[in-house]
Amino acid sequence: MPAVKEIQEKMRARAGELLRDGGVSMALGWKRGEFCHDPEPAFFESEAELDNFVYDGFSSPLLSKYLIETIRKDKQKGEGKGSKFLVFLKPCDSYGLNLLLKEHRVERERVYAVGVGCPGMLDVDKIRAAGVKNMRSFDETETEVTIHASSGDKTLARRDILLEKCLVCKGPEFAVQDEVLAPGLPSFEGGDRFAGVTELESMSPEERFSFWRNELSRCIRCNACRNACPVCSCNKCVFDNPQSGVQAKSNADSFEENMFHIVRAFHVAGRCSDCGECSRVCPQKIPLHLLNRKFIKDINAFYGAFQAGADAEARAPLTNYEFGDVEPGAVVKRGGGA
Amino acid sequence: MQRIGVFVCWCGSNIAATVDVDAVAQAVKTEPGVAFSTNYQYMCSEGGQAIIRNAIAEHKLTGIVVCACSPRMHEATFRKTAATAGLNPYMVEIANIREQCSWIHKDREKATVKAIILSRAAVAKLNLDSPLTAGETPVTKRALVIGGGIAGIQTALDIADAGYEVDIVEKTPTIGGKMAMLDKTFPTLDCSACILTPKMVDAAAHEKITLYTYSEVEKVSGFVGNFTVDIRKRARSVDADRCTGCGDCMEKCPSKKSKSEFNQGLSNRSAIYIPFAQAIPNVPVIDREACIKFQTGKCGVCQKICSAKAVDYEQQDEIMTRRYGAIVAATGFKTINLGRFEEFQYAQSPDVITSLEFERLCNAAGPTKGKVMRLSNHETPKTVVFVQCVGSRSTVECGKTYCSKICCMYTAKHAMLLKEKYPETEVYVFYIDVRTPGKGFDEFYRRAAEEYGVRYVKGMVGKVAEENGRLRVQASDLIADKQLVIEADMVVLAAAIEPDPSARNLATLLTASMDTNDFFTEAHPKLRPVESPTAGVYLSGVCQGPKDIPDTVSQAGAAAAKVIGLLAKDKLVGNPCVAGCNEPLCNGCSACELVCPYGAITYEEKTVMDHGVREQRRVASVNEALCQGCGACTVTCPSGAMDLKGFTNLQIMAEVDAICR
Amino acid sequence: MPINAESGEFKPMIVAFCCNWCSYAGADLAGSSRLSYPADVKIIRVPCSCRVNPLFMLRAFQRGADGVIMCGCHPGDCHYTSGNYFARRRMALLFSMLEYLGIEKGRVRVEWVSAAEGQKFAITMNQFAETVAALGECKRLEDLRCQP
Amino acid sequence: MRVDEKTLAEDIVRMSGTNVKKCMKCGKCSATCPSFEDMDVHPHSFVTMAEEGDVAGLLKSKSLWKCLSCFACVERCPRGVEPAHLIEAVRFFALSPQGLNKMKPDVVPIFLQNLEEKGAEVPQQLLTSAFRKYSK
Repeated sequence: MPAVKEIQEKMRARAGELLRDGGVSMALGWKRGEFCHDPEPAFFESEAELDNFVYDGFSSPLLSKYLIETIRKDKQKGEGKGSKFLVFLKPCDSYGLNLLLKEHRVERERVYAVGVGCPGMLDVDKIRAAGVKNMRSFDETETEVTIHASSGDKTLARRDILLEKCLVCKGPEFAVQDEVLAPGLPSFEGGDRFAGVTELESMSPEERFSFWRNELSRCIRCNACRNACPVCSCNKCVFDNPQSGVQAKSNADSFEENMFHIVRAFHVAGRCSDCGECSRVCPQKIPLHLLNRKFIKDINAFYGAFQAGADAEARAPLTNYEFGDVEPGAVVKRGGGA
Repeated sequence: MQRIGVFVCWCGSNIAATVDVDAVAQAVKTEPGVAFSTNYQYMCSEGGQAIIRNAIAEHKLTGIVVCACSPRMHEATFRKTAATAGLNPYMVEIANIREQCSWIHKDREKATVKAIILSRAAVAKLNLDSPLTAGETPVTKRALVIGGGIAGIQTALDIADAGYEVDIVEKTPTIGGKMAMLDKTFPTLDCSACILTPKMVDAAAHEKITLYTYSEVEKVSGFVGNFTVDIRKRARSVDADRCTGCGDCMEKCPSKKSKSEFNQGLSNRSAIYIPFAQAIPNVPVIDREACIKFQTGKCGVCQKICSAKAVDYEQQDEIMTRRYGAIVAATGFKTINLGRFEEFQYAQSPDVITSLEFERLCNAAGPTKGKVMRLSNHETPKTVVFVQCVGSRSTVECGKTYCSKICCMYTAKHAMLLKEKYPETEVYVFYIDVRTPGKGFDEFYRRAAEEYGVRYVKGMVGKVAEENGRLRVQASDLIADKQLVIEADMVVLAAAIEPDPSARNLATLLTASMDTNDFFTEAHPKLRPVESPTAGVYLSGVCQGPKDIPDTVSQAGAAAAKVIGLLAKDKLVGNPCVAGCNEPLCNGCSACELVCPYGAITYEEKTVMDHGVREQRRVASVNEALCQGCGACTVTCPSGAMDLKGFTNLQIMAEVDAICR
Repeated sequence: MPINAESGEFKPMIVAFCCNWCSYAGADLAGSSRLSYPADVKIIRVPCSCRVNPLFMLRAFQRGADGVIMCGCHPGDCHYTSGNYFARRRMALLFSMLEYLGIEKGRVRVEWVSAAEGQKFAITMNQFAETVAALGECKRLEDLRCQP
Repeated sequence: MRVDEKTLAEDIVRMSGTNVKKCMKCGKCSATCPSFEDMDVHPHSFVTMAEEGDVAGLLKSKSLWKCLSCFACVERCPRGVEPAHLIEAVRFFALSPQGLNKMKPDVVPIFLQNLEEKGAEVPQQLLTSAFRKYSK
């Protein structure tokens, strides 16, 4: 079982190979960010640039969405027509890419998808909560993470500091890939991803209302959730479009509580792969995934289990129907998908 | 900014008694865009319309709101009024203050307030209206008829007689269909061939009709007025242009063991064959499955014998692409498989036959030259039992829930024909109900019973068993409350009919809907019985539901009339309230394409200008001739690129806002 | 909606989206049969229930509606063959979500009303208005900026 | 006995699991019945009587005990009315007030003996089906 550092080196080497003579004109990966715990998506156009390449427990950001703009710009330049772009995918990232392929946002033939095993992504907030201050660097294995910080060194069990999405991991399989590096890493699947939704459902309407009011009223409309989301990829968002009738660019009054997040969740209903990026990137720590998962839970309960992005063919639940579908009235009566 | 005129109708006292019409007219005066408002006793009357026309001219109105009865009543009237005054007819909105206000509310104050709100909503919507023009598409003046039975032939003849080109595609080697197999026809007992074959000849000879026999429709694209169809012309292995129809090849063909489809398997035919003497075209076809040359490579007798050099073993299937304005489905029927009705012994005893087989036995050109005989020993039957409703009106799995409609009458016919040929025969008909609605039908059935002495027994046959070379028929006589046991020589089963199996695939190609029994669905069961819900697709004959010949011919004519009505137009004017794609906003995600019930949305690579940047993008494109304006796409579209003219997102939201103000 | 100043009686504001082919005709039939229902109900005509964007419903609440109802052709009877099926899924999910967000049950409803069901239309509207009136003003989705 | 015949008839029909309204009076049940000649009320009439609520007629009919439960009528009925199931249900209602609905194994040999001695008075098929049903 290769250590995470070894996987990083393998990826760097493979990206180099492909850039050199594999017909790939650019590689999409992660490079070191401002801190050791915030690697950022990056383009690598030459082998030399790959020195900055990073793959570790914080390589959470989804990369596939950047393909849309990359390919668009490439087309505009009119050069390198047909050239491919390498994108690295963790298993759960592959669902997002599949969605982009399915919705024709990205052309399959322009992508070279390299799947990489994932050791489980880390949650910096959980590390901080464990008493770590000013994290400078870290060493990781599949089971433990040792943090070097101004507050001293600290070794934590990996499971304890995983992102929420990794505790309910979809498993080590790739929904789409051209080749796989370092497969077969153990995943942390098995958690009940609907536990949070169920808990809310069991509350009284008043409790639910005040819960969401409290959460959503913190929204500052930074649009991080929208920007991170692999399916929120409209050329122009309805909230930015004066012609849509619902334009609202900044937070004022109660629009975020009443419209923005409901509409956004509805827009991605049936398309959300439950990647959890919206909640992870939210600077206000709003549990946005609880909105999306409510839809997922309902869809599974009403129309049969569905995993968006599992394949590039199946009809999404909202572009499909059956004669015997549940009536909206019955849904309300029985209290949603509970 | 619009200049809107608001016209509040009293509808006599219908509105004015409950709604203060003057207050409504005054209240809307201050609404944005409103330049003029008035009220009048009857807006729909000539006087009312004159007020509207004058106001449009005098106040230079750009749109009008009529506060009156339901738009379902007079929207069209006021659109015409607007058009005569030079306004675009779609710059008209109706506030329904009668059905949805004055008629249901008693409190004058509440009703007036509601009428004002409804009028405001209409004004708010009109403020966002823009002139709409219906799209036009040209019509290809050629029709395709699928199926060459009496339904298809009649439809084709009627269309062709009106001067339009028609192609008939028939999957068997000849036209004629089931009617060609029949002996006599009810209720007149004239010979089926005598009335059908002239029509077949007419169809073949008609300068406007082209026949494609032994052919099938393989692909259909396009839409009303502009269908493109791929027809597979299967290889006959005989050159139709050279063949003289002499029949020498059939005579010399050494493979003579194939069951004749035309004779319901009651006789054999050669591998190279013409289905029947009057077949059109009178050109043989080689059944490659049965042909020794095709199976073993050793034979070639027919090619050697053919003086016209017409036999061509190398012939290939040919795909032809043709364009049509209208398509008529006339795929007909078949009888259901009776193998699973074990109680009737159909599969076990040769003397238990279907009515269609009986039809062939009766026919002078049939396998027995018209002699009705037991197939087990070729003797003339002394006692014949007819069983009605075999598989019809049945909820069991191998049956059909519907009434097959034709069996009562043809059974009476069979009983009569039998009695006519062999007066000594004892004939029983077991029925559940005798259904004879039709001109001269009941008289016909009564003749069978009264003049010919056919014994009609109310009750079903429960069991047929072979016993000592005869058939023991156990049945009930419900009127006498007796169980009858009849020693019969022949049992004739009136098998239920079902749509031809090819209809299912055709329905998919045409995107025409079917019911649970695979009959094509009509656009409206009473008012549009010969049209499919898919525009430009029409239905003729049994493919729409069980029918006898008179009904089929009437329906064939009706379908032809609809086709002629379509082909007579040079252009089709569509519904202007159709969906449209705002291309710079379109993501190309295909969601709208998936929910469109009409296949009106396709995706294409287009050059799109977005913020001054020109680029190639995959964008949705709406075919306005196909779009019916339901709006499913508009809600599915995540980016709001799809919008519906006449019911735009902004318009509906403006109405919401006006109501909730 | 504001409480009637004189009587103190609460008059709910109700928006009804009706498809043109079945439910709007059903509403017309209710009218021509003189079957009354509260004047609080205001109908917006749409071609098909599938034209009703969940956004429109939220918009109505945002602007102060107390209840929103959508009526369409019965499943299987859609003029456009499949529109109401898509609408049904959208509304089922939206309603469940609204409840999840703590919006009171009963403020939203879907009812299939045919062109022949004038009586059903009137009964439905009476019931719905009663339910919404009992719930009182809807404040949870209201946007104060949208108030005059 | 219950006084209310209509309720009883409804109970019988419900218990039989048949829908007598589906009957289209074709008589195929009677046509196919091997015991027809021994019956006073024939299978199709049985269905009509049940539909009309004539419980007394059903209960005192000879046919009730002549039905072999061979299920030919069930098999052949084009509408899925299943007259034999109806007869079974009526039998149950005839037997239950008499406390005879629990058939015991020891009575079977007696019937069989009778069968040998007196010929086919009680058809064996009936015995088997009765035993299966009433020993529950």
